[in-house]
Amino acid sequence: MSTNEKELVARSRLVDESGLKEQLIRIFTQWEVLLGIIFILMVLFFTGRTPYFLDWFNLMNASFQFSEKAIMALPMVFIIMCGDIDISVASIIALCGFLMGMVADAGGSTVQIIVVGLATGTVAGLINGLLITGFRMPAIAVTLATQAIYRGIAKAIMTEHAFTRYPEGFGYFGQGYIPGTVIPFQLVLYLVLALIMGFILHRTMFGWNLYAIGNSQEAARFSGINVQKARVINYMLMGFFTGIASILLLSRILSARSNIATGYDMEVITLVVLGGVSINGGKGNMGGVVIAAFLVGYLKFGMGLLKLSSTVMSIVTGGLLIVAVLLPRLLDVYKQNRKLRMQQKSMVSATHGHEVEHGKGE
Amino acid sequence: MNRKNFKETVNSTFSSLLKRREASLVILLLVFLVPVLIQSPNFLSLENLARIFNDMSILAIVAIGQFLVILSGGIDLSVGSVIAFTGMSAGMVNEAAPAVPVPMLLMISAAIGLLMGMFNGVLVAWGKIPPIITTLGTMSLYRGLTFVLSGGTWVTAHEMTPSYIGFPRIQFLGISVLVWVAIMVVIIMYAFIRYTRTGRAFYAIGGNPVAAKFVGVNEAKTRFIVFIISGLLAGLAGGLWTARYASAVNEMATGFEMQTVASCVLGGVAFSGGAGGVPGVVLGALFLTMLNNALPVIYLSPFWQTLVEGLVILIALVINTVVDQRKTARLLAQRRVKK
Amino acid sequence: QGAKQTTREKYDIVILVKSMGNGFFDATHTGAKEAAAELGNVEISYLGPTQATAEGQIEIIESLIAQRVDGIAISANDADALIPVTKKAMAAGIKVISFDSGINAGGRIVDLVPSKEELIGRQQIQLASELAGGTGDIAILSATAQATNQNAWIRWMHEEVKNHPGLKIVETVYGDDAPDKSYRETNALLNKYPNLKVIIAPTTVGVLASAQAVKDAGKSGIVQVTGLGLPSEMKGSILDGTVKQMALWNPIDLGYTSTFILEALISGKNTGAVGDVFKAGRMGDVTVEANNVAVMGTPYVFNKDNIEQYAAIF
Amino acid sequence: MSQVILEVRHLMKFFPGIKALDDVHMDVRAGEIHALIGENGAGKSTLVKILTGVYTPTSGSVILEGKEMKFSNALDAQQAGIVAIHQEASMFPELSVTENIYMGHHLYSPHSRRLDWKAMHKETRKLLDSLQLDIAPDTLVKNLGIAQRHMVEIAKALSLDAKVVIMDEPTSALTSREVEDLYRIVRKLKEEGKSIIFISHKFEEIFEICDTYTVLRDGRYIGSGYLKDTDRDSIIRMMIGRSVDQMFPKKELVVGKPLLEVKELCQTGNFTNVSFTLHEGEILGFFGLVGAGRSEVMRAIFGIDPCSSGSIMMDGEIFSPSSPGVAMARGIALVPEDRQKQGLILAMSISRNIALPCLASLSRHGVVNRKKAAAYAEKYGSQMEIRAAGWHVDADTLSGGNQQKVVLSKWIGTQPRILIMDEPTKGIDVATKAAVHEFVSEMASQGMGVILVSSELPEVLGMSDRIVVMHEGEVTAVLDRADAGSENVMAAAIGEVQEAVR
Ligand SMILES: Nc1ncnc2c1ncn2[C@@H]1O[C@H](COP(=O)(O)OP(=O)(O)OP(=O)(O)O)[C@@H](O)[C@H]1O
Ligand SMILES: Nc1ncnc2c1ncn2[C@@H]1O[C@H](COP(=O)(O)OP(=O)(O)OP(=O)(O)O)[C@@H](O)[C@H]1O
Ligand SMILES: [Mg+2]
Ligand SMILES: [Mg+2]
Repeated sequence: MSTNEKELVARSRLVDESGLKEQLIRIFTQWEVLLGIIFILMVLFFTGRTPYFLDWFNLMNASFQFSEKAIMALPMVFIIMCGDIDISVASIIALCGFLMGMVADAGGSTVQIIVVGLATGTVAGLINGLLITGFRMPAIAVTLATQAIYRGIAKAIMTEHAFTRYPEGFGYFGQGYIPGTVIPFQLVLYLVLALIMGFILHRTMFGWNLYAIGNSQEAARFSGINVQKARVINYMLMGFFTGIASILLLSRILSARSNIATGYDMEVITLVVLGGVSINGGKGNMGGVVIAAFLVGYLKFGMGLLKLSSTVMSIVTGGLLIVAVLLPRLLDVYKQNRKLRMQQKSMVSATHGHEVEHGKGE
Repeated sequence: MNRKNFKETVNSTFSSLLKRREASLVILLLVFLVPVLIQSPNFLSLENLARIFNDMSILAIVAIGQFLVILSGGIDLSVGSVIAFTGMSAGMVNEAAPAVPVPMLLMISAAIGLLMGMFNGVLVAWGKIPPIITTLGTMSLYRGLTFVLSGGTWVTAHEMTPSYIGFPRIQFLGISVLVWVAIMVVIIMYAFIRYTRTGRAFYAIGGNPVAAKFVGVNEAKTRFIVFIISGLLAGLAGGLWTARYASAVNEMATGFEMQTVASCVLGGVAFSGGAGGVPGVVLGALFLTMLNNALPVIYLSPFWQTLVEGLVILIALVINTVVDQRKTARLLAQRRVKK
Repeated sequence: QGAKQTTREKYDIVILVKSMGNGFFDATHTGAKEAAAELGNVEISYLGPTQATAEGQIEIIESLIAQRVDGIAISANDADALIPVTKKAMAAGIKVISFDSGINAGGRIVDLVPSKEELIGRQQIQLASELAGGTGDIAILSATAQATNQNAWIRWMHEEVKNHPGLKIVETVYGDDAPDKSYRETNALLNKYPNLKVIIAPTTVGVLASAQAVKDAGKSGIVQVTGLGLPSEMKGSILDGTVKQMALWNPIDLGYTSTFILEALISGKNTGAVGDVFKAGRMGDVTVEANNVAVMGTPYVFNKDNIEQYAAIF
Repeated sequence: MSQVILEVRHLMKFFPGIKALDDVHMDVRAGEIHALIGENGAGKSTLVKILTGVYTPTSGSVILEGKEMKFSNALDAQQAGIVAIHQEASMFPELSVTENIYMGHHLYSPHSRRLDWKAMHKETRKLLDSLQLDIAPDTLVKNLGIAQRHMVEIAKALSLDAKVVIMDEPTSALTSREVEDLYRIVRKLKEEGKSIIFISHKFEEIFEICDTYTVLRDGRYIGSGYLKDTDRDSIIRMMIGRSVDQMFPKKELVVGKPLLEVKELCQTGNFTNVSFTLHEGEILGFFGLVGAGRSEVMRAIFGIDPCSSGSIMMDGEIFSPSSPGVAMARGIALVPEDRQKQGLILAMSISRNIALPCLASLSRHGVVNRKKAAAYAEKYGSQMEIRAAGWHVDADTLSGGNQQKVVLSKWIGTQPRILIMDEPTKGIDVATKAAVHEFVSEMASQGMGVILVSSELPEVLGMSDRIVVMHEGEVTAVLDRADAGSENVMAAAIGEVQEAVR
């Protein structure tokens, strides 16, 4: 064992030898750091271009635009972490919106509306989860179908109508501020939820198990983890959080239609991926996703301030996604090649030594 | 001895027919046709069939490209945007240079699609970015570029040449050119994946990328080719789309990627990669098109269309999965008994 | 807010449309620019989401609030969903009006409608009645199911059809302002209703696509297509006879008038109260009616004889 | 003496941070069977991957028939005449046997540029026949058993008409009968003048069929020679730098009271009427041919798959393992047979892997105590002497043997009362194997009930207190240590029913 240990030390030294430069590269190839840098650059850019960007009130207000999607991104992290995906979330919003709108229209109280929203979301998520785990069907195919089904229900029953009557005070969730401040209620809610979900992912058994499941469902099962239960819970959480998002959205626009929130699913997935969660599961963290939510949110807001057209925005977000995923990968390749080159260099002398020995042996 | 052999052959031929993934889809399609035909006996009239084939052609072309990507273990979410960009390009070229002959026009749009697929392919194959992320990015990128290209304007029928608009409508042997193009694509792609090494490589990298490497399949190159083909077919479809609908607008084919994915799902293509076939995908596209065509016929309000479509996809999915699992389980049990 | 006055000597007015890349709205932009040139103290921005959603418009309005523009004219994707955010904008001192596709009262100061909804709806049926010779089946191909303006017109079409005992509206379908969907929906209509006489498509994309579908089905002249369409886009179909006549107001005038109204509101010349009269340049006077709605006039009818002339303009 | 056909000179292969191969030499002659020997992680598989063009070497040369080779991919190597049966599963489950054999080098029909499926099926039929395999060429590989899959891999290697055939642990998934078949094939290849590089951790088979050997240690060349000139002990010394004294350190123990009683357990299609009893402090060996259904029985006891009938009792109480969690709560642990797929979370750190099944006891109210978890992992990991660059490295960078050690650590940590080990020494080197055996004895002496499923007869005979033999899903014999010999155990394994002792 002692020789082994020496060998180990030697090997590990080989890795760390290069000092500061290597360390800097390591830090800067970390996803969150990279995102953080992009974020700061973005803030600097917009601050230079428009006086309205670095304005406390504006920055707070801009969060209305992304809180809902950011909230949905939280449980989406869990789902993608497990190697699953959910492309039905926008449709779940439509379904929740429809039922909440109907309850409101029938004179339901705020509490009743909220309960309906959360319950509908959770049930819709549960159905996704049960279909996926029960029949062992791929998540993307199942949620492709439920994407049509959930919105389809809202469409079939609401037809072209909208529900626009809501009780007094319902608008607070999506439009209100924490009393006495300019901080939107939504933003605070998001940060609280992000803390909770981050804690669950990184500090609890459930969260640790998700990493295992994402890497190998079978091995996780053989380790005593109830994989299917965890996945169903994920989908229920997704549904529940989508319920929250739908309450916020409905409260913000006070109008439930069947085509509400179109395209949200892809935006939510983009946030998660941009946040550094591996689409194949098993890798990533919550911090990155939170940064990504702010990054994309303020990027759009800043471009809006510059009156850039939505076209430019879609090019920028699409490009950003690709660049942000490509960049660390290229840096990684560079890093590995450097390491190999250095190893090679350090081995040249040693190899020559060996050769001599062998010459003798043969 | 001989007789036994013969019987075995017949049995195995028959059961291998039943075993095909497409079988359950065909059955589902028949089940679905019953109420439609009761409601409207001439649903399967030649005239209506021609309409259905016309409607499914573009879907089938793009769905086959999508199929190859899914087969190799990926997904292409950018096809809708590629159609928009190439369709817009074709329309604008036609408007600016009416002298350019139609086949040339289609080649231009296919070539542009190929380039866009190439971009996806480079990112996936050598950038090692997972396909779903790459194409999620290029989906909005290409859509944005479409707006830039067109400056936000439309190209409408009277700005295009009659020969271009007329092209997909030309009848040949009672079938429109649009359908002929689709038939050709189907045949070529079927032969391509069945009778070429490259085609088999798609199955290899989708089924087991590590093993593929062991037998010398170049994974990066194969992935690249897959995206090129998907782009090429989407580009071709873009050129046809503009002609068929006689207009090129910036939002064209929004959400079309989901239709192509749905065709593959219906056609029994495995999302894990490495399994599925062209016939299934074509059937899937046919089913989806028939569904859309049949709903008005059975007097279902258009508001119900999304719901019914979703339900059918779900049912097909469940049937596909359950049949497949049963089959595997039965084979395993049989094997053990035989031993 | 004080800083604003010093940095900007021109009023910052935004034309916010349903979605980018729509010829109709591009024409309103042209009109707005024309008005800006006449007024001299106005700067126009032209914005819209990539897809016609209320959420997309809300996002844009939020950023407009943040930069304290002076006025916004909106063609709304949803009559209600925009109200909270436009209220917020108005509370921040921004003058908000809607045009073309309105926001419900409370969410804007004035709603500028190209023509009375009732007029438009009734006119569509009258056009159809002429084309059908007074009897036959009519189908409607609308834009999205949520479109405020289209839905209002369709309600009036159903009213008007009661005055034409020979006519019957058999179905309303939605092409979502997408050419391919509109085309297929038309096909389905042709297939389902063999006795169909007229298709009314009160949206440019719809009327274009259904004209093409009718042509392709070889039913030009058997099934008539009419509706509301931009002359420049419809020229082809009108000249070849698939669409004998259709109507529209001038979107240039719409953008032009909107700009004048906003300028008057911002500078305090007008308040937008009921009975208020806006001076709108070459368009003359526009009066605010009940519900703070300002009306421009009857849609103009286009046919073979006048299409060339207007196609060159919008 | 025949001429050297394949030479390896000064071969180096670096992975970031790891020297997998460091100046390796090897000479393989025509018509010989050359054993490549080394501990887990010595670099054998890496060498194979370089020889077959899967990896490119950092430096050094591969010389085939006097010509220096530069393979850019596996196809190049195949065409040059080097083929391999790799250690990892390398099949395409959704494709047919024919296609698995011909993937990468499909046959074209002579006159056109399309693939000739008829010819390929025909050739496949021939190959399968020559291997006496009764499989239809169009069977999908996912419907084949492990052993059959292996035979198909062999058929694939044969189809290429290679000069050098490399077999990386080909026997680790086979049992006696298939191994005999394999020997037959290997010898036949040898007679045809082909060279075979044979990698194995089983000395019996190395000495039985190989002629020459090369030993690697830590990626370095240690020595080579003729097997007839050497013996097991000296090879072991070359491999690990010391000798291994005792292979089966079985402790004689008093067997305690019954712990686990399985009665008439059935699972449709997999096994029927399996009954046995496991006592405290007992090592119960399970022997059988591949496909005998041992793994299925173990999976059922651990709650992975449901049973159709029968009963399981623990401590005299009926116990129904509805999920692994339930089984674990009762003190059952399973070291599964496929460590890569079932045993480990490959992309997770060693320490997290070890802590995984025990997270519940390492957390309060579901919140993990991270310090405790790290300490825990280190404790059990160092007990098994895992060799790695650190506890934080991912399990997939470890060699097979070290991976197995991680799996073992992971399960000792749960302090089970019943430890089920399914092929725990499959593919691991002698030193580790001895360590595992040592460990098994130690566990049993502490009163744990151990079930040792193994396809290696000496291991089962050497380690077990009693041996359960299975054949085609049924128990054909239960033998006491004293009564068990290789003949009667083998006889039971191939289906000759013996009187059950207990
Ligand atoms: N792709 C890789 N990346 C990094 N390290 C690797 C890689 N493949 C192998 N290694 C390392 O190279 C060394 C040699 O591994 P190799 O698989 O060749 O061992 P082996 O002799 O085949 O062992 P075993 O008998 O367990 O199969 C090990 O330390 C292993 O961790
Ligand atoms: N027909 C089959 N199809 C697919 N996999 C099979 C089949 N038969 C056996 N297997 C797999 O092969 C492996 C060995 O088979 P099984 O578990 O039945 O036998 P065993 O007696 O436990 O053999 P081993 O010695 O490998 O443990 C298992 O992983 C099993 O899942
Ligand atoms: Mg190995
Ligand atoms: Mg087994």
